[in-house]
Amino acid sequence: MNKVHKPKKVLMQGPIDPQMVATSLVNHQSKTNIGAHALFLGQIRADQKDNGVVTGIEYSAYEAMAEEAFHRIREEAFTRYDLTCMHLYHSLGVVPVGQISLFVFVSSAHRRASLEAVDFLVERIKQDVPIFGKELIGATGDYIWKENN
Amino acid sequence: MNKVHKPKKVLMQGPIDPQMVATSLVNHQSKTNIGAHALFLGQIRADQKDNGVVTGIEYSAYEAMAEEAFHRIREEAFTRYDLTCMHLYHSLGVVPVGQISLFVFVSSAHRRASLEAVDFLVERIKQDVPIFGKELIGATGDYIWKENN
Amino acid sequence: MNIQILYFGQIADRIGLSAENFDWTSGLLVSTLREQILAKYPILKDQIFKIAVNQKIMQEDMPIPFPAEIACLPPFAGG
Amino acid sequence: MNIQILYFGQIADRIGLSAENFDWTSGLLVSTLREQILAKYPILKDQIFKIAVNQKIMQEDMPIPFPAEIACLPPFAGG
Repeated sequence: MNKVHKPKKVLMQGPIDPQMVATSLVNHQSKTNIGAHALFLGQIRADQKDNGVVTGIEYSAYEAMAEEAFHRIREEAFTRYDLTCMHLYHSLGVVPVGQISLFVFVSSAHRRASLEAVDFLVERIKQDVPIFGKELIGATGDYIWKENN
Repeated sequence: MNKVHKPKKVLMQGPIDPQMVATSLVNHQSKTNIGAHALFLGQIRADQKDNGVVTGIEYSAYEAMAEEAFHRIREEAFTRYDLTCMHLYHSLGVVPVGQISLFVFVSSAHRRASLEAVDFLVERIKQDVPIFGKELIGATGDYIWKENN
Repeated sequence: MNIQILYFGQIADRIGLSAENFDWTSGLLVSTLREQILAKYPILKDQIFKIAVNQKIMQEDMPIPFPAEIACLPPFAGG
Repeated sequence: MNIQILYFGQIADRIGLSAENFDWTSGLLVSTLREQILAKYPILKDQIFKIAVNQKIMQEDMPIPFPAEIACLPPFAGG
Protein backbone atom coordinates (compact mmCIF):
# COMPACT_ATOMS: atom_id res chain seq x y z
CA MET A 1 0.00 0.00 0.00
CA ASN A 2 3.03 2.32 -0.16
CA LYS A 3 2.65 2.91 -3.86
CA VAL A 4 2.19 6.61 -4.65
CA HIS A 5 -1.02 7.37 -6.52
CA LYS A 6 -0.83 9.91 -9.30
CA PRO A 7 -2.89 12.99 -8.42
CA LYS A 8 -6.07 13.04 -10.52
CA LYS A 9 -8.25 16.05 -11.16
CA VAL A 10 -11.44 15.76 -9.12
CA LEU A 11 -13.20 19.05 -9.86
CA MET A 12 -15.16 19.24 -13.10
CA GLN A 13 -17.54 21.80 -14.60
CA GLY A 14 -21.27 21.15 -14.29
CA PRO A 15 -23.29 18.11 -13.19
CA ILE A 16 -21.91 14.57 -13.19
CA ASP A 17 -23.49 12.44 -15.92
CA PRO A 18 -24.98 9.14 -14.57
CA GLN A 19 -23.45 7.57 -17.66
CA MET A 20 -20.02 8.16 -16.06
CA VAL A 21 -21.01 5.66 -13.37
CA ALA A 22 -21.76 2.92 -15.90
CA THR A 23 -18.55 3.74 -17.78
CA SER A 24 -16.52 3.56 -14.55
CA LEU A 25 -17.98 0.13 -13.78
CA VAL A 26 -17.29 -1.17 -17.29
CA ASN A 27 -13.71 0.12 -17.03
CA HIS A 28 -13.19 -2.00 -13.90
CA GLN A 29 -14.55 -5.28 -15.23
CA SER A 30 -11.12 -6.25 -16.54
CA LYS A 31 -9.65 -5.89 -13.02
CA THR A 32 -10.40 -9.42 -11.89
CA ASN A 33 -9.00 -8.95 -8.39
CA ILE A 34 -11.97 -6.67 -7.60
CA GLY A 35 -14.86 -8.24 -5.69
CA ALA A 36 -16.71 -5.17 -4.46
CA HIS A 37 -17.54 -1.65 -5.60
CA ALA A 38 -19.02 0.87 -3.16
CA LEU A 39 -20.35 4.10 -4.63
CA PHE A 40 -21.77 7.30 -3.25
CA LEU A 41 -23.51 10.02 -5.24
CA GLY A 42 -24.66 13.38 -3.95
CA GLN A 43 -27.77 14.73 -5.67
CA ILE A 44 -29.21 18.27 -5.39
CA ARG A 45 -32.44 18.42 -3.36
CA ALA A 46 -35.32 20.84 -3.99
CA ASP A 47 -35.34 21.94 -0.33
CA GLN A 48 -38.01 24.40 0.79
CA LYS A 49 -36.46 27.61 2.17
CA ASP A 50 -38.16 30.67 3.71
CA ASN A 51 -38.01 32.53 0.42
CA GLY A 52 -38.74 29.68 -2.00
CA VAL A 53 -37.58 26.31 -3.29
CA VAL A 54 -33.96 25.43 -4.13
CA THR A 55 -33.53 25.05 -7.90
CA GLY A 56 -29.82 24.22 -7.91
CA ILE A 57 -26.47 24.80 -6.25
CA GLU A 58 -23.70 26.88 -7.73
CA TYR A 59 -20.35 25.51 -6.56
CA SER A 60 -17.06 27.36 -6.43
CA ALA A 61 -13.77 26.32 -4.84
CA TYR A 62 -10.30 27.38 -3.86
CA GLU A 63 -9.34 25.02 -6.63
CA ALA A 64 -5.64 24.42 -6.00
CA MET A 65 -6.19 23.77 -2.29
CA ALA A 66 -9.29 21.67 -3.01
CA GLU A 67 -7.43 19.38 -5.42
CA GLU A 68 -4.62 19.04 -2.87
CA ALA A 69 -7.17 18.21 -0.13
CA PHE A 70 -8.80 15.56 -2.35
CA HIS A 71 -5.36 14.12 -3.02
CA ARG A 72 -4.54 13.88 0.71
CA ILE A 73 -7.92 12.31 1.56
CA ARG A 74 -7.40 9.81 -1.26
CA GLU A 75 -3.93 8.83 -0.03
CA GLU A 76 -5.22 8.47 3.52
CA ALA A 77 -8.01 6.15 2.36
CA PHE A 78 -5.51 4.00 0.45
CA THR A 79 -3.43 3.76 3.64
CA ARG A 80 -6.36 2.93 5.93
CA TYR A 81 -8.26 0.45 3.72
CA ASP A 82 -7.14 -2.34 1.43
CA LEU A 83 -8.42 -0.85 -1.81
CA THR A 84 -7.88 -1.63 -5.46
CA CYS A 85 -9.14 1.60 -7.04
CA MET A 86 -10.62 4.94 -6.07
CA HIS A 87 -12.17 7.67 -8.20
CA LEU A 88 -13.55 10.99 -6.96
CA TYR A 89 -15.45 13.63 -8.91
CA HIS A 90 -17.00 16.89 -7.66
CA SER A 91 -18.87 19.51 -9.67
CA LEU A 92 -18.10 23.20 -10.02
CA GLY A 93 -20.57 25.75 -11.39
CA VAL A 94 -24.34 25.29 -11.42
CA VAL A 95 -25.80 21.85 -10.70
CA PRO A 96 -29.61 21.89 -11.05
CA VAL A 97 -31.96 20.04 -8.69
CA GLY A 98 -32.02 16.27 -9.34
CA GLN A 99 -28.53 16.34 -10.85
CA ILE A 100 -25.39 14.82 -9.31
CA SER A 101 -22.57 16.91 -7.81
CA LEU A 102 -20.41 14.28 -6.08
CA PHE A 103 -19.36 10.82 -7.21
CA VAL A 104 -17.22 8.61 -4.97
CA PHE A 105 -16.22 5.24 -6.42
CA VAL A 106 -14.19 2.69 -4.43
CA SER A 107 -13.22 -0.86 -5.39
CA SER A 108 -11.67 -3.61 -3.29
CA ALA A 109 -11.23 -7.37 -3.19
CA HIS A 110 -13.61 -7.75 -0.23
CA ARG A 111 -16.73 -5.83 0.72
CA ARG A 112 -15.76 -4.34 4.09
CA ALA A 113 -12.85 -2.28 2.74
CA SER A 114 -14.87 -0.49 0.07
CA LEU A 115 -17.95 0.00 2.28
CA GLU A 116 -15.86 1.55 5.06
CA ALA A 117 -13.73 3.61 2.67
CA VAL A 118 -16.71 5.21 0.93
CA ASP A 119 -18.09 6.29 4.30
CA PHE A 120 -14.71 7.74 5.33
CA LEU A 121 -14.31 9.55 2.01
CA VAL A 122 -17.76 11.16 2.02
CA GLU A 123 -17.31 12.51 5.56
CA ARG A 124 -13.82 13.81 4.89
CA ILE A 125 -14.77 15.46 1.60
CA LYS A 126 -17.56 17.38 3.37
CA GLN A 127 -15.19 18.44 6.15
CA ASP A 128 -11.81 19.11 4.56
CA VAL A 129 -12.28 20.39 1.02
CA PRO A 130 -12.63 24.18 0.40
CA ILE A 131 -15.70 24.03 -1.82
CA PHE A 132 -18.43 26.64 -1.47
CA GLY A 133 -22.05 26.41 -2.56
CA LYS A 134 -24.80 28.90 -3.25
CA GLU A 135 -28.28 27.38 -3.01
CA LEU A 136 -30.21 29.10 -5.80
CA ILE A 137 -33.80 29.91 -4.77
CA GLY A 138 -36.74 30.25 -7.13
CA ALA A 139 -36.31 32.08 -10.41
CA THR A 140 -35.60 35.55 -9.01
CA GLY A 141 -31.86 35.31 -8.46
CA ASP A 142 -32.16 34.81 -4.68
CA TYR A 143 -29.68 32.51 -3.01
CA ILE A 144 -28.46 31.19 0.36
CA TRP A 145 -24.89 30.18 1.10
CA LYS A 146 -24.84 26.50 2.07
CA GLU A 147 -22.76 25.29 5.04
CA ASN A 148 -21.95 21.66 5.83
CA ASN A 149 -22.82 20.57 9.35
CA MET B 1 -42.24 4.69 7.38
CA ASN B 2 -45.23 2.43 7.85
CA LYS B 3 -46.04 2.36 4.19
CA VAL B 4 -45.95 -1.19 2.80
CA HIS B 5 -43.53 -1.65 -0.05
CA LYS B 6 -44.65 -3.79 -2.94
CA PRO B 7 -42.50 -6.92 -3.18
CA LYS B 8 -40.19 -6.62 -6.19
CA LYS B 9 -38.41 -9.48 -7.87
CA VAL B 10 -34.73 -9.39 -6.93
CA LEU B 11 -33.37 -12.51 -8.64
CA MET B 12 -32.56 -12.22 -12.32
CA GLN B 13 -30.87 -14.51 -14.84
CA GLY B 14 -27.23 -13.83 -15.66
CA PRO B 15 -24.88 -10.91 -14.89
CA ILE B 16 -26.12 -7.45 -13.98
CA ASP B 17 -25.48 -4.94 -16.77
CA PRO B 18 -23.55 -1.81 -15.56
CA GLN B 19 -25.97 0.12 -17.75
CA MET B 20 -28.72 -0.75 -15.21
CA VAL B 21 -26.84 1.38 -12.68
CA ALA B 22 -26.90 4.45 -14.93
CA THR B 23 -30.56 3.82 -15.75
CA SER B 24 -31.43 3.52 -12.05
CA LEU B 25 -29.73 6.85 -11.35
CA VAL B 26 -31.48 8.61 -14.23
CA ASN B 27 -34.82 7.22 -13.01
CA HIS B 28 -34.24 8.89 -9.63
CA GLN B 29 -33.31 12.35 -10.88
CA SER B 30 -36.96 13.41 -10.88
CA LYS B 31 -37.23 12.57 -7.15
CA THR B 32 -36.05 15.93 -5.88
CA ASN B 33 -36.25 14.96 -2.19
CA ILE B 34 -33.25 12.66 -2.71
CA GLY B 35 -29.86 14.02 -1.65
CA ALA B 36 -27.79 10.83 -1.51
CA HIS B 37 -27.45 7.53 -3.32
CA ALA B 38 -25.33 4.74 -1.84
CA LEU B 39 -24.62 1.76 -4.07
CA PHE B 40 -22.89 -1.57 -3.67
CA LEU B 41 -21.95 -3.95 -6.46
CA GLY B 42 -20.52 -7.43 -6.06
CA GLN B 43 -18.15 -8.46 -8.86
CA ILE B 44 -16.77 -11.96 -9.52
CA ARG B 45 -13.06 -12.31 -8.69
CA ALA B 46 -10.59 -14.54 -10.54
CA ASP B 47 -9.41 -16.11 -7.27
CA GLN B 48 -6.56 -18.61 -7.38
CA LYS B 49 -7.63 -22.01 -6.02
CA ASP B 50 -5.59 -25.20 -5.55
CA ASN B 51 -6.83 -26.61 -8.83
CA GLY B 52 -6.88 -23.47 -10.96
CA VAL B 53 -8.32 -20.00 -11.34
CA VAL B 54 -11.99 -19.11 -10.84
CA THR B 55 -13.62 -18.24 -14.18
CA GLY B 56 -17.12 -17.49 -12.86
CA ILE B 57 -19.76 -18.37 -10.30
CA GLU B 58 -22.90 -20.31 -11.07
CA TYR B 59 -25.66 -19.17 -8.71
CA SER B 60 -28.78 -21.10 -7.76
CA ALA B 61 -31.36 -20.36 -5.09
CA TYR B 62 -34.35 -21.63 -3.18
CA GLU B 63 -36.11 -18.95 -5.16
CA ALA B 64 -39.39 -18.51 -3.30
CA MET B 65 -37.65 -18.35 0.09
CA ALA B 66 -34.91 -16.11 -1.30
CA GLU B 67 -37.41 -13.55 -2.65
CA GLU B 68 -39.23 -13.62 0.68
CA ALA B 69 -35.92 -13.10 2.54
CA PHE B 70 -35.04 -10.15 0.28
CA HIS B 71 -38.48 -8.70 0.96
CA ARG B 72 -38.05 -8.99 4.74
CA ILE B 73 -34.55 -7.46 4.65
CA ARG B 74 -35.88 -4.62 2.51
CA GLU B 75 -38.76 -3.89 4.91
CA GLU B 76 -36.39 -3.98 7.87
CA ALA B 77 -34.07 -1.47 6.19
CA PHE B 78 -37.01 0.86 5.49
CA THR B 79 -37.94 0.63 9.19
CA ARG B 80 -34.42 1.22 10.49
CA TYR B 81 -33.28 3.99 8.14
CA ASP B 82 -35.01 7.05 6.73
CA LEU B 83 -34.87 6.03 3.07
CA THR B 84 -36.56 7.27 -0.06
CA CYS B 85 -35.95 4.30 -2.38
CA MET B 86 -34.31 0.90 -2.40
CA HIS B 87 -33.58 -1.49 -5.25
CA LEU B 88 -31.95 -4.91 -4.97
CA TYR B 89 -30.83 -7.23 -7.76
CA HIS B 90 -29.04 -10.57 -7.53
CA SER B 91 -27.96 -12.87 -10.35
CA LEU B 92 -28.87 -16.49 -10.92
CA GLY B 93 -27.04 -18.76 -13.35
CA VAL B 94 -23.47 -18.23 -14.52
CA VAL B 95 -21.79 -14.89 -13.87
CA PRO B 96 -18.31 -14.79 -15.44
CA VAL B 97 -15.28 -13.22 -13.75
CA GLY B 98 -15.36 -9.40 -13.88
CA GLN B 99 -19.14 -9.35 -14.17
CA ILE B 100 -21.58 -8.11 -11.52
CA SER B 101 -23.81 -10.47 -9.47
CA LEU B 102 -25.24 -8.13 -6.80
CA PHE B 103 -26.53 -4.57 -7.07
CA VAL B 104 -27.79 -2.74 -3.98
CA PHE B 105 -29.13 0.77 -4.56
CA VAL B 106 -30.36 2.99 -1.71
CA SER B 107 -31.49 6.62 -1.83
CA SER B 108 -32.23 9.04 1.01
CA ALA B 109 -32.52 12.74 1.73
CA HIS B 110 -29.31 12.78 3.80
CA ARG B 111 -26.11 10.83 3.41
CA ARG B 112 -25.94 8.86 6.69
CA ALA B 113 -29.19 6.94 6.10
CA SER B 114 -28.18 5.58 2.71
CA LEU B 115 -24.57 4.85 3.73
CA GLU B 116 -25.69 2.90 6.80
CA ALA B 117 -28.51 1.13 4.97
CA VAL B 118 -26.28 -0.14 2.17
CA ASP B 119 -23.91 -1.64 4.73
CA PHE B 120 -26.81 -3.29 6.60
CA LEU B 121 -28.29 -4.65 3.37
CA VAL B 122 -25.06 -6.18 2.07
CA GLU B 123 -24.37 -7.98 5.35
CA ARG B 124 -27.92 -9.27 5.68
CA ILE B 125 -28.11 -10.45 2.07
CA LYS B 126 -24.94 -12.50 2.58
CA GLN B 127 -26.29 -13.97 5.80
CA ASP B 128 -30.03 -14.51 5.31
CA VAL B 129 -30.76 -15.31 1.67
CA PRO B 130 -30.69 -18.96 0.49
CA ILE B 131 -28.50 -18.44 -2.57
CA PHE B 132 -25.85 -21.01 -3.47
CA GLY B 133 -22.77 -20.55 -5.62
CA LYS B 134 -20.44 -22.85 -7.51
CA GLU B 135 -17.04 -21.31 -8.22
CA LEU B 136 -16.15 -22.58 -11.66
CA ILE B 137 -12.47 -23.46 -11.99
CA GLY B 138 -10.44 -23.40 -15.18
CA ALA B 139 -11.94 -24.79 -18.38
CA THR B 140 -12.24 -28.43 -17.30
CA GLY B 141 -15.59 -28.35 -15.52
CA ASP B 142 -14.04 -28.34 -12.02
CA TYR B 143 -15.82 -26.35 -9.34
CA ILE B 144 -15.86 -25.51 -5.62
CA TRP B 145 -18.98 -24.69 -3.63
CA LYS B 146 -18.64 -21.17 -2.21
CA GLU B 147 -19.61 -20.40 1.40
CA ASN B 148 -20.06 -16.93 2.88
CA ASN B 149 -18.07 -16.26 6.02
CA MET C 1 -48.34 -39.48 4.44
CA ASN C 2 -45.63 -37.95 2.31
CA ILE C 3 -43.84 -34.64 2.56
CA GLN C 4 -41.59 -33.32 -0.17
CA ILE C 5 -38.01 -32.43 0.66
CA LEU C 6 -36.05 -30.05 -1.56
CA TYR C 7 -32.26 -30.22 -1.79
CA PHE C 8 -30.10 -27.28 -2.85
CA GLY C 9 -26.54 -26.44 -3.82
CA GLN C 10 -23.84 -28.87 -2.76
CA ILE C 11 -26.40 -31.13 -1.03
CA ALA C 12 -28.30 -31.70 -4.27
CA ASP C 13 -24.94 -32.07 -5.98
CA ARG C 14 -23.65 -34.71 -3.52
CA ILE C 15 -26.74 -36.88 -3.46
CA GLY C 16 -27.61 -36.32 -7.12
CA LEU C 17 -31.18 -35.33 -6.35
CA SER C 18 -33.06 -32.06 -5.98
CA ALA C 19 -36.33 -33.33 -4.47
CA GLU C 20 -37.88 -36.48 -3.05
CA ASN C 21 -40.65 -37.65 -0.75
CA PHE C 22 -40.20 -38.62 2.90
CA ASP C 23 -42.62 -40.30 5.22
CA TRP C 24 -44.37 -37.94 7.62
CA THR C 25 -45.89 -38.98 10.92
CA SER C 26 -47.50 -36.74 13.50
CA GLY C 27 -44.90 -35.27 15.87
CA LEU C 28 -41.98 -35.70 13.47
CA LEU C 29 -39.20 -33.39 14.73
CA VAL C 30 -36.75 -31.50 12.57
CA SER C 31 -33.92 -33.35 14.34
CA THR C 32 -35.51 -36.73 13.57
CA LEU C 33 -35.92 -35.82 9.92
CA ARG C 34 -32.26 -34.73 9.87
CA GLU C 35 -31.23 -38.15 11.26
CA GLN C 36 -33.31 -39.90 8.62
CA ILE C 37 -31.70 -37.86 5.85
CA LEU C 38 -28.19 -38.55 7.20
CA ALA C 39 -28.98 -42.27 7.55
CA LYS C 40 -30.12 -42.40 3.94
CA TYR C 41 -27.19 -40.28 2.64
CA PRO C 42 -24.02 -40.96 4.68
CA ILE C 43 -22.14 -38.75 2.19
CA LEU C 44 -23.78 -35.79 3.98
CA LYS C 45 -22.27 -36.63 7.36
CA ASP C 46 -19.80 -33.67 7.31
CA GLN C 47 -22.19 -31.41 5.46
CA ILE C 48 -23.43 -28.36 7.37
CA PHE C 49 -27.04 -27.61 6.52
CA LYS C 50 -30.11 -25.86 7.84
CA ILE C 51 -33.61 -27.22 7.49
CA ALA C 52 -36.34 -24.83 6.38
CA VAL C 53 -40.00 -25.66 6.89
CA ASN C 54 -42.38 -23.63 4.77
CA GLN C 55 -39.51 -21.28 3.92
CA LYS C 56 -38.51 -20.63 7.54
CA ILE C 57 -35.34 -21.95 9.15
CA MET C 58 -36.45 -24.23 11.98
CA GLN C 59 -34.96 -25.11 15.36
CA GLU C 60 -34.09 -28.80 15.64
CA ASP C 61 -36.61 -29.50 18.41
CA MET C 62 -39.63 -28.21 16.48
CA PRO C 63 -42.28 -30.58 15.09
CA ILE C 64 -42.93 -30.52 11.36
CA PRO C 65 -46.56 -29.74 10.44
CA PHE C 66 -48.47 -31.35 7.61
CA PRO C 67 -48.47 -30.38 4.84
CA ALA C 68 -45.07 -28.69 4.73
CA GLU C 69 -42.44 -27.74 2.18
CA ILE C 70 -39.11 -28.89 3.59
CA ALA C 71 -35.74 -27.68 2.30
CA CYS C 72 -32.17 -28.69 3.12
CA LEU C 73 -30.00 -25.59 2.80
CA PRO C 74 -26.20 -25.71 2.71
CA PRO C 75 -24.23 -22.54 3.65
CA PHE C 76 -25.35 -19.47 1.71
CA ALA C 77 -23.15 -17.87 -0.92
CA GLY C 78 -25.11 -14.85 -2.12
CA GLY C 79 -23.70 -11.37 -2.55
CA MET D 1 5.88 44.35 1.16
CA ASN D 2 2.60 43.07 -0.18
CA ILE D 3 0.91 39.72 0.19
CA GLN D 4 -2.12 38.73 -1.81
CA ILE D 5 -5.29 37.67 -0.01
CA LEU D 6 -7.93 35.58 -1.78
CA TYR D 7 -11.59 35.71 -0.74
CA PHE D 8 -14.04 32.89 -1.42
CA GLY D 9 -17.75 32.09 -1.29
CA GLN D 10 -19.90 34.31 0.88
CA ILE D 11 -16.86 36.37 1.98
CA ALA D 12 -16.09 37.41 -1.59
CA ASP D 13 -19.83 37.93 -2.05
CA ARG D 14 -20.18 40.19 1.01
CA ILE D 15 -17.18 42.40 0.36
CA GLY D 16 -17.57 42.35 -3.43
CA LEU D 17 -13.96 41.37 -3.97
CA SER D 18 -12.12 38.09 -4.67
CA ALA D 19 -8.52 39.21 -4.14
CA GLU D 20 -6.52 42.18 -2.90
CA ASN D 21 -3.12 43.07 -1.47
CA PHE D 22 -2.34 43.55 2.22
CA ASP D 23 0.76 44.96 3.82
CA TRP D 24 3.12 42.31 5.20
CA THR D 25 5.67 42.96 7.96
CA SER D 26 7.97 40.42 9.57
CA GLY D 27 6.21 38.57 12.40
CA LEU D 28 2.68 39.28 11.15
CA LEU D 29 0.43 36.76 12.91
CA VAL D 30 -2.65 35.11 11.42
CA SER D 31 -4.71 36.68 14.26
CA THR D 32 -3.38 40.16 13.46
CA LEU D 33 -4.20 39.74 9.79
CA ARG D 34 -7.70 38.60 10.78
CA GLU D 35 -8.13 41.77 12.88
CA GLN D 36 -6.98 43.91 9.96
CA ILE D 37 -9.44 42.23 7.62
CA LEU D 38 -12.32 42.65 10.11
CA ALA D 39 -11.36 46.33 10.68
CA LYS D 40 -11.44 46.95 6.95
CA TYR D 41 -14.68 44.96 6.40
CA PRO D 42 -17.03 45.33 9.41
CA ILE D 43 -19.64 43.41 7.40
CA LEU D 44 -17.58 40.26 8.13
CA LYS D 45 -17.88 40.61 11.92
CA ASP D 46 -20.31 37.66 12.28
CA GLN D 47 -18.72 35.69 9.44
CA ILE D 48 -17.01 32.46 10.44
CA PHE D 49 -13.90 31.88 8.37
CA LYS D 50 -10.60 30.05 8.40
CA ILE D 51 -7.38 31.52 7.10
CA ALA D 52 -5.22 29.35 4.87
CA VAL D 53 -1.57 30.17 4.29
CA ASN D 54 -0.06 28.51 1.25
CA GLN D 55 -3.11 26.22 1.09
CA LYS D 56 -2.87 25.08 4.70
CA ILE D 57 -5.34 26.09 7.42
CA MET D 58 -3.29 28.00 9.99
CA GLN D 59 -3.58 28.39 13.77
CA GLU D 60 -4.25 31.99 14.79
CA ASP D 61 -0.95 32.37 16.67
CA MET D 62 1.27 31.42 13.71
CA PRO D 63 3.36 34.00 11.90
CA ILE D 64 2.77 34.45 8.18
CA PRO D 65 5.90 33.87 6.06
CA PHE D 66 6.82 35.91 3.00
CA PRO D 67 5.91 35.31 0.29
CA ALA D 68 2.61 33.58 1.01
CA GLU D 69 -0.72 32.94 -0.64
CA ILE D 70 -3.40 33.80 1.90
CA ALA D 71 -7.04 32.70 1.62
CA CYS D 72 -10.12 33.52 3.68
CA LEU D 73 -12.36 30.45 3.66
CA PRO D 74 -16.00 30.48 4.82
CA PRO D 75 -17.63 27.17 5.92
CA PHE D 76 -17.27 24.43 3.34
CA ALA D 77 -20.25 23.11 1.38
CA GLY D 78 -18.83 20.34 -0.77
CA GLY D 79 -20.39 16.95 -1.18
